Amino acid sequence: MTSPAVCSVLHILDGNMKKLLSRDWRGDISPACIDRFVARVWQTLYAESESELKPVMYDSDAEVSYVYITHNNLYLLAITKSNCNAAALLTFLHRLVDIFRHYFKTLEESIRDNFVIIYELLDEVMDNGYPQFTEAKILSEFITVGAHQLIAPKAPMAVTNAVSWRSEGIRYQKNEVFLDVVESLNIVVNAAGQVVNSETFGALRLRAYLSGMPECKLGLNDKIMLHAQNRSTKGKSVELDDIKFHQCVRLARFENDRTISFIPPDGHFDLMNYRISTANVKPLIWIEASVNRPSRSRVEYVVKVRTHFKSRLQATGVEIKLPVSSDATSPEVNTGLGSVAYVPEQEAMLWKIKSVQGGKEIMMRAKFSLPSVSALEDDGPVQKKPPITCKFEIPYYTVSGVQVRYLKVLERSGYQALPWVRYITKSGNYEFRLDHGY
Amino acid sequence: MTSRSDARYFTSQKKGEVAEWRDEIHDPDRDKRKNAVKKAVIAAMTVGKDVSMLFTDVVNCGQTDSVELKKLVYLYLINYAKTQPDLAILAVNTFVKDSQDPNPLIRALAVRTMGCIRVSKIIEYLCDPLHKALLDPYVRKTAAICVAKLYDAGPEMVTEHGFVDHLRELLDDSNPMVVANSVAALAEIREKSCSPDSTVGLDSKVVHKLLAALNECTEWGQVFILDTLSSYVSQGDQGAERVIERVLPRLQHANCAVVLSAVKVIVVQLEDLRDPARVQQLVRKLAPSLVTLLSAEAEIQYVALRNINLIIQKYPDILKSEVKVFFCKYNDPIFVKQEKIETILATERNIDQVLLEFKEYSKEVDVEFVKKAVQAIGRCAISIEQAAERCISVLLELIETKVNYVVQESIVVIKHIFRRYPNQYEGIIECLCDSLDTLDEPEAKSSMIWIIGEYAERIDNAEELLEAFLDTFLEETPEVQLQLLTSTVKLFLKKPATGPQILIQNVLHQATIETDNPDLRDRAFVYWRLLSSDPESAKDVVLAMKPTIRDDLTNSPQTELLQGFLRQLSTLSSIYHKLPPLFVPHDPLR
Amino acid sequence: MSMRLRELIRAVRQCKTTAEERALIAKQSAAIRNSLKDQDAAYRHRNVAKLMFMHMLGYPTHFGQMECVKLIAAVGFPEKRIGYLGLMILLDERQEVTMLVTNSIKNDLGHKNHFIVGLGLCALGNICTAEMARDVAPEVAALLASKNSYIRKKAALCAIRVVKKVPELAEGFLENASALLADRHHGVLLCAVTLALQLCYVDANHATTFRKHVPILVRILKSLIHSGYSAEHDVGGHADPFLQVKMLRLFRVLGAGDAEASDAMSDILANVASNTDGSKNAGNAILYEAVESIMGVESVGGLRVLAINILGRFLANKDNNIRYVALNTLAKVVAVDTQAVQRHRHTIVECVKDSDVTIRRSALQLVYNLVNENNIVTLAKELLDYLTVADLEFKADLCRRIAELVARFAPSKRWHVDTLVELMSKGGAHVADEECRAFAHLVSATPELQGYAGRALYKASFEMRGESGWKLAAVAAWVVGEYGDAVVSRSNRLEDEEGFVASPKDLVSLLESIVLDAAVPHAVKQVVVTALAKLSVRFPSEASDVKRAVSHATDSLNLELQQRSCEFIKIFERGPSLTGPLLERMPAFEVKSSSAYSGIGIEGGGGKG
Amino acid sequence: MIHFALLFSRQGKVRLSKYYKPYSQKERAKLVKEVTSQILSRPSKLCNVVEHRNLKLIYKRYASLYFTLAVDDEENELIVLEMIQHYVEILDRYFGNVCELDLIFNFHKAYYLLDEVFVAGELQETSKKLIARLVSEQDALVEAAKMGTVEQDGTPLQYP
Repeated sequence: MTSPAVCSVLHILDGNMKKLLSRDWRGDISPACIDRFVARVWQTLYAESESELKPVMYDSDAEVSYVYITHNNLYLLAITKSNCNAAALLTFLHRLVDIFRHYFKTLEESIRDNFVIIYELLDEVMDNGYPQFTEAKILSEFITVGAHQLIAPKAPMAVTNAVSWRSEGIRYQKNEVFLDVVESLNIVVNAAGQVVNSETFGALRLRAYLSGMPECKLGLNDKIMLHAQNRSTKGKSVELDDIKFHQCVRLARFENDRTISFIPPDGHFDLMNYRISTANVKPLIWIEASVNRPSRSRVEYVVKVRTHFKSRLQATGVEIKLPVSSDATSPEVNTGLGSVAYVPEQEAMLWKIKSVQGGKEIMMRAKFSLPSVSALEDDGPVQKKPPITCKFEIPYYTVSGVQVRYLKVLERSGYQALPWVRYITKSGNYEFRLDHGY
Repeated sequence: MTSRSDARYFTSQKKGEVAEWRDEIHDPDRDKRKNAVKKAVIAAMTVGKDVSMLFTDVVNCGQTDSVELKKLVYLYLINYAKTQPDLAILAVNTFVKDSQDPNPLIRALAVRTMGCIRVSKIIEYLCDPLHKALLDPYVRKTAAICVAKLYDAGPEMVTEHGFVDHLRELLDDSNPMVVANSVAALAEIREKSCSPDSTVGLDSKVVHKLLAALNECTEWGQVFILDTLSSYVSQGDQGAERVIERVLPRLQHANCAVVLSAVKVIVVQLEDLRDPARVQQLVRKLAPSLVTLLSAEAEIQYVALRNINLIIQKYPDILKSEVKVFFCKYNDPIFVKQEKIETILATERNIDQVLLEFKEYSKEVDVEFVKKAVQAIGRCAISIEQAAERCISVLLELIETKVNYVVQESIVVIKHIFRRYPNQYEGIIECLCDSLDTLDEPEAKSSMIWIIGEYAERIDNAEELLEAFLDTFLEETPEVQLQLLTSTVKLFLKKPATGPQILIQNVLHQATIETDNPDLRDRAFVYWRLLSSDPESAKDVVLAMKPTIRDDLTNSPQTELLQGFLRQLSTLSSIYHKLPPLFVPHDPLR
Repeated sequence: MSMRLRELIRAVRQCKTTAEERALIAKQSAAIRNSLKDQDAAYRHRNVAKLMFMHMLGYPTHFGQMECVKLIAAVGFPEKRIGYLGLMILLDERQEVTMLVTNSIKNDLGHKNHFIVGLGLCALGNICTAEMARDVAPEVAALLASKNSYIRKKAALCAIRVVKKVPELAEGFLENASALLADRHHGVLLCAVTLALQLCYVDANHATTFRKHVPILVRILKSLIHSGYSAEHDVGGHADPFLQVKMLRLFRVLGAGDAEASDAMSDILANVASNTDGSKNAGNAILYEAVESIMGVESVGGLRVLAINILGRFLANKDNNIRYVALNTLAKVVAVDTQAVQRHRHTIVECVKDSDVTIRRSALQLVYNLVNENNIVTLAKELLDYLTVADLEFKADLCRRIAELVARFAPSKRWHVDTLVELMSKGGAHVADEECRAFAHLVSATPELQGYAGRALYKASFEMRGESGWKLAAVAAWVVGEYGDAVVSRSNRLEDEEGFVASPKDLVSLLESIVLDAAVPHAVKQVVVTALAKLSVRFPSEASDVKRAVSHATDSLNLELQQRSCEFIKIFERGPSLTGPLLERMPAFEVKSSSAYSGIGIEGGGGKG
Repeated sequence: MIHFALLFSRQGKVRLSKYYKPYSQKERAKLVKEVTSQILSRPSKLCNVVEHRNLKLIYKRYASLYFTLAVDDEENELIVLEMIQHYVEILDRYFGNVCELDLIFNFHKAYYLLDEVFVAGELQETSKKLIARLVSEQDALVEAAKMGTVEQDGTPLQYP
């Protein structure tokens, strides 16, 4: 049996593992545990392997579990004694980061500066170790930064309402909904030029500026959806491998008749995420690279890029990152299109192309030297073998062919809302493994 | 201790902070007061400085209409009440007053904080406000949890006041947060109670209520409800079917914890379904959600992978066609990569691609990860007979890299393959013998020694090879010593010539006289007695065929244990692959 | 254009996160690499300074190592000064680049400017390799006789490194080192004494050479103490305590094992020990060294009493540092004068519970040394109680020590057995294999206690499941297997042994449960399988249960476990005619001999059976 | 013998490190981490010695800075404490009321001073006054070389 008591104590540590802040909910964890955790992390950082470092670790001497995430340079560590729900606890920690980010722009420095407000938040988001209320937008309605509160605030209705994500009484002059269909392409290609994995993640991003408590209904060209609603499946329809909805969507309803109905939160949010396998789709941008090492201290690269999409489309903001050795010296480059720069802090050459049409092929050559003295094995940086990565955007296009058929908004006051829809495809994790030749 | 005069070097002035704060706490200016309390709280809670001497000063600040200041005072209280219970009593008045405040936010704050202060004298004052707390939903949801806190401090108080029944009533509450927290509180009480079912039974009526609440509940509430449902034993096929039907839509929830808890409930209920076709159908429905979890944050992926690992042992076909999602990305953290490798199920169809991936991983920099990759190649060989040869050739390539830990791990793995397919691949033994000198890990050494003994008749210089090890016999680990002993015996039985005879005398002497390890000595004496009494039966005993080793090398749990783990999906237990009693300290009601 | 050093330091200080700092350094490193490539000598100085700063922060700087070599080879003092500093910071003896500077350094050792000679000596003293040491040894030895005191002292310390790297070079320094012992310059004398000590460490015979100088050294030390106040070398009212301590140490080395030399220095030792003021740290440093020297040389009893009294005072001191050195020194002294130390036993045992881990560690060490046959029972109890609360890092050592002491001083065999069983229960995984084996030997050598020990272990192991009980389980399995018949027998029950009975079935089922427990390590299961096999002979009635238990392991992935259990199953098939002789009681342990084996025939069989 | 010297701040930032035995960068990083965290976690009243592996760390705190010398078992712990004090007083004399910033921006100067106090892990000179003179003479030599009043190698120019 699972105890819901997830979290006994939460610590926030900085990049050097110094404690910035802690909150103890259950008082059953020895204060020494935090030091034991820190020691454990440091130990693995100097070992040959980091494999002992897991987000969930058991300490058999103290009989506690450490559950933690890292965000930028912060560690958010929860310690528990029970057999708690780890997925819930980790999700909660990530949600906490979202809340902090909603409140403060940059995280690491803000923790100490906003000590009091963070404690107030922690008091509200968790009680007795159970996650409570984690909607950043609603929280910021009654926990505010630095306000002089002469009149004690009241908890907004939303906190205890069935619709916990939206406050009542919202008013807009002009009622509008903007809907972006954003697809990102994840692809891994091995050094032999074979596609190892390719999948596409789609998101329906909504920005809702609607008055009152609007009831919305969304229709897509999803095959099963059309089928369930007895619509003709003529024309284009798509099959999505998996769909996830924002908590505002009525899941039972969707399960019944595939209708996506919801009362949206105010402002922007991801209404729906989906996944499709694109194993059979030709990668939109293809990269080939060869490495040549004429001598111990010389390295030469030849990179070839091809665009595999219709020529009326454009890939914009293309950025190809070619990893090079951390001690590379004075690179020379030569390219047909765009600009290339050596970026030592990323240990890479960055090739930027503002825009490129479909059906093109472009080349880049780079060479550089390495120092005559190489680092001793123990002294030098570990020789990692990073892949070539690529970023780009292709507007007005989706890989999956998903289309929004309608977005209806119904509100008691009966206003007309205007829906706007846009489509775009982007690179996600887009990597080509490289044979570095050492 | 060094003399005080040294303090003059590198000094920066700093004195009497605490005294300063005390003055400020009594300052008429409210902002100053607030700031001073804030500094004291920060010093205590972050730097670990002892500011308990300000206790009375700070607590007196609690009587304020500034919510912010009040919250700070309460924080201070939580921090010190445990070490200074007598002082904590001084705060009771504030608590009692606040628990009757017209503002629900303040009332909830008081109730919440009192529950956190696990000082029995304070707890006594808690029951009364708790009863009164039930008017406002915001306070109610706080009070529900407070019952669990109360139970932790004094279970008898909870029984006395009938709070458990209260909680059960709250399951019908119109407010979803209240329902969620009541579920959580009940679950904890159930967990802690000696006779859970008499206190908080999970009967079909309660289950029905919970299922109904699922649709309206907050995301965390859904997690609490699903986790509670996962321990429900449904009454047969139909009961299970009904639970599954109501839970299935949760798979579409954006919150990964909701999804995984839903998976757990379904997997548990599947046990009660009689129709295998229906089971198959439902299992197929789980697959997409499990795959999508692999695009969540890395830490969640880790939990998902550990869980998928268990699920595929029960339903091996569930992700058969999805092997690619387990291939590693460059930026995956090591803990994710490792689990991915463990989860990749190779089949005859995908073996070539899988092997190519494993080969790629064996070139990474993280030593343990590389070893796992090599082990994974061995797993392929052992589970897919047709692929064994290809696997071996990859392993031989790896041995040629001469990277020490890769070579050693490969030899360990090849030994497994030899055991799985006796007398099939000994052609490669010669290659293996080339790296004999570089072995320094006991497992690799003993694997190589086993290979020499097992195939002694086919290795011309087996005698020479073993002899080289015998020089350092006494410095070896018991694992290597035992293997040397057995392999020398095998060599002698297979080639009873003078050379092996000398070797066997040497090893028996060292193992019986020169060592102090009783186990090794026992082994050697048994061999010695066996060889001297009846060499023919010795052959029969020592060289007999062994049962073939099992298909998988992961030490997969037995069915019963696996079933136990599946009931623990998404909990720590499912991550450690250990049942809770092995890691949860059991202090029955302290 | 490239940043100045100051700007770089400032920029690094402004970085808010490590990632930011890393990026800044990466950019700066790339800029430096570019600048190095241009071979611009004007920036070399600045580049090396920046690299040193980056190196201190832990970033790679290998690409700039050659620049140090170039700077050292330059003519000017400013270049050489930073070049040498860079050499010592960015490189150490492991880099081959170091070899490239040997020639430059050699040249610099002959330079007319003494500061440049000093730079060379300093660098050699800090990072020279054995190869370099050979190359420069004659020059260094010659510089010991330099007219310049600055060069003499540096040469003396440099010689220490040379001798450490290549001990056979020591000979070449002896003469000049001896001459230096009469030097009037404090620094030179300090370095000379240090060198003399090093030469003695390298080869004890060298002490003979230096013993001749004892009278001079005694005179020098005496005049140092009595010459009155000299501001330049005074520390808290003590005349050059650094030099005093070093000289006292040399006395210790020279006096050890030589009555004549010891005699010559006894007055001054007594003088220092009784007249040094112990109110300040510097004074206590001298006293502490004097005590060590008195205990180290062939001194008379009176002097020793004086020394032990000082330690007694130290132990009572409030200053933790003083208590710490007292505990350490008493640990060394205890062998010489047990009685005197025993007097402080109570204080010492208290120190084991001190809040300072350093004190705890030292006190524990001293307690070990303090144990003898008279106090073993009390102290073993104290130590076993301490074991449960001791720092994790202490536990393994503590277990080893307790076992060792118990083996040495146990008043009775039974107490020995009881104590070790308790040790294995409390020590859990911290008990080393050696201790477990030693216990098996003890039982094997004590026939009258074999049944008793087996019952005690059975009980302890039954109560202790889980990871911390595995060591114990293995030992219990071995004893129970080997002496099963004695364990179940009522006839060997000890007088006041509690009435507890284990049947053959109990023994087998305990062992079977271990085989079935997936969490138990293979090494433990191996012992258990053999024990089971033995029990099939000890209790023929249990043969079929044993066979079942052993067969659980026949498809094990673990090589040894599978081999062993399969063999036993085959052996069982042959019946008692084979199992009997094979598994009968094993010969008692013999004293381990280191002599080479002499042709034991296979026929020997070791078991006369 | 001294194996290494380490000067670090309350925040664990290294201000000076000198190794008299070869340690790889990786070992150094590990060592620094272990040593600083071990020492920084000690309450002020405890003794100034901690054992680390087979070395003794002798440390002394001056306001926000910690000076640590790692020595072998043979050394006299109390005199090592005096050595630390000796070096600190030398720093103080050279910089004139030394503060942490002096060490940060003039770390190379701190090393020059250190090299006059210790060589080969052994104490070299016990006179603070002499060390001050020696280092300022060398500083002057550098200045002079820059001004061109001496030969590059330090020989005074011959005036006509």
